[in-house]
Amino acid sequence: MTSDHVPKFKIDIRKENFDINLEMKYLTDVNLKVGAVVSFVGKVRDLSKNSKLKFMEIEHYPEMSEKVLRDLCKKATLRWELQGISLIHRIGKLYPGENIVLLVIASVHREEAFDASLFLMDFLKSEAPFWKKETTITGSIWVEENQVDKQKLLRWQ
Amino acid sequence: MTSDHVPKFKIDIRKENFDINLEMKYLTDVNLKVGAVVSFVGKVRDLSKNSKLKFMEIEHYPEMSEKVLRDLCKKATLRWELQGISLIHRIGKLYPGENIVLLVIASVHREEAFDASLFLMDFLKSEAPFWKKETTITGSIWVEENQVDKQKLLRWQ
Amino acid sequence: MNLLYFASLRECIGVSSENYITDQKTISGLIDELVKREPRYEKAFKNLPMIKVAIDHELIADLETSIVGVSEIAFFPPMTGG
Amino acid sequence: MNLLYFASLRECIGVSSENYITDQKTISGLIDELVKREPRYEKAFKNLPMIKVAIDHELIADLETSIVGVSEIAFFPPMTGG
Repeated sequence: MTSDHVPKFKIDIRKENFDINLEMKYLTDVNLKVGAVVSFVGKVRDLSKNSKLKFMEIEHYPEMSEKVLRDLCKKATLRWELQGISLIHRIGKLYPGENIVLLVIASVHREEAFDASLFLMDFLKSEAPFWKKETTITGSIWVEENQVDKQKLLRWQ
Repeated sequence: MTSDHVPKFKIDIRKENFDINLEMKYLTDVNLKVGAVVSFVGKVRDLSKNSKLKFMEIEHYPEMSEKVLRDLCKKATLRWELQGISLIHRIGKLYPGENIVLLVIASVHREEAFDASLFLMDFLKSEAPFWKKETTITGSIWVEENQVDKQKLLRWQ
Repeated sequence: MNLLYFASLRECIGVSSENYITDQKTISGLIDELVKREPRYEKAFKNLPMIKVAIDHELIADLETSIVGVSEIAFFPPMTGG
Repeated sequence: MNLLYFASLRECIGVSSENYITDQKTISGLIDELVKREPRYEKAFKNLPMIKVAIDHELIADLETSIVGVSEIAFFPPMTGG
């Protein structure tokens, strides 16, 4: 703890599920400056009436996805004073109710962690090379770009 | 799951620590509509150079604090479409690095959960009858009202 | 009625609650009466704009609020939870 | 250079990557050439404004960006992660 400005970093793209407690421990252990930890978990949801979604497959561009996530996290640490970020994105076959993504951000005050979490999720959705394909009882279809998500980037200009 | 509008609720004021995994499980089990879970953990921090903070004591007004938290959660569910809220506030003696408060909000889309989390933490800080007293190596002092926190309420008008 | 004091007010007044009978009709009348009672009350209510009041577990903003028939009045400094 | 295709583009073209030699100097020239190659490319690049391009792992916005000397070009639909 020689400086406020050496935030901890962890980026992981993997098939396995995550444990939010582990990531929080990683970010807060030893660092008594952390007063706020905001986490976001994105899950496979099924909004259809009769559980039509069978599973989801997530594909990514390995040589690029980790780099993009790392760059986004760096941007966040330049914009806000953060104590640490842990970001895990799962790939492969995931079933309804399963976790897709975990973002944990630690900071001194809550405002920075909330803002940085929103910022990272907005850009992750629109700039990180991951693609979702949903398989329902009637077939498979690639998830389409969410226009609302795209417009959310404007608030960070 | 007969309706979108029966959010799960849990309010707990207690001495014991919490397990974020348990609260997430409570909010997301069975409910496949949940696509986003935002959590906030507030911790006892020590920003002094030489670890001057020995411990913190949190006092509350039992007959009122649970009611205020419940009313705030209700307001949040009227303002945003949420799938559930779990809110745990610890009381008693807490040491640097220990958890103070946990808020977990589940929703279909991430925006609602983020906004409702910010809203609830803003109002909890200014309207829920809890008080913190810090004991450092030089004595004990009641934590003073944070003017910045007070002004944050204006954004929800 | 029951008067409750929390945090720094409780420490200043020296008790966390007390039964109290008054003819006062409003919070401000009650506070004036308490302040004249003993120096510890005068000290506790010195910075009046900072003091929060709850009547029967409901925060009130106006010191002219009636206290007729209420059963519990709590006085405390600004909240600092979370 | 190495051409990479992801998600719906990969399925449409039928391969995830291929080595490709071209005299084209820009992304738009390369796409024109691919489209003329076979119907599966034509189909893949049909909705051109929706297609994202990364050169050597860097997203590019301008289809007139030079591809001279680059080693990897990836084509894919809008991202839907998170």
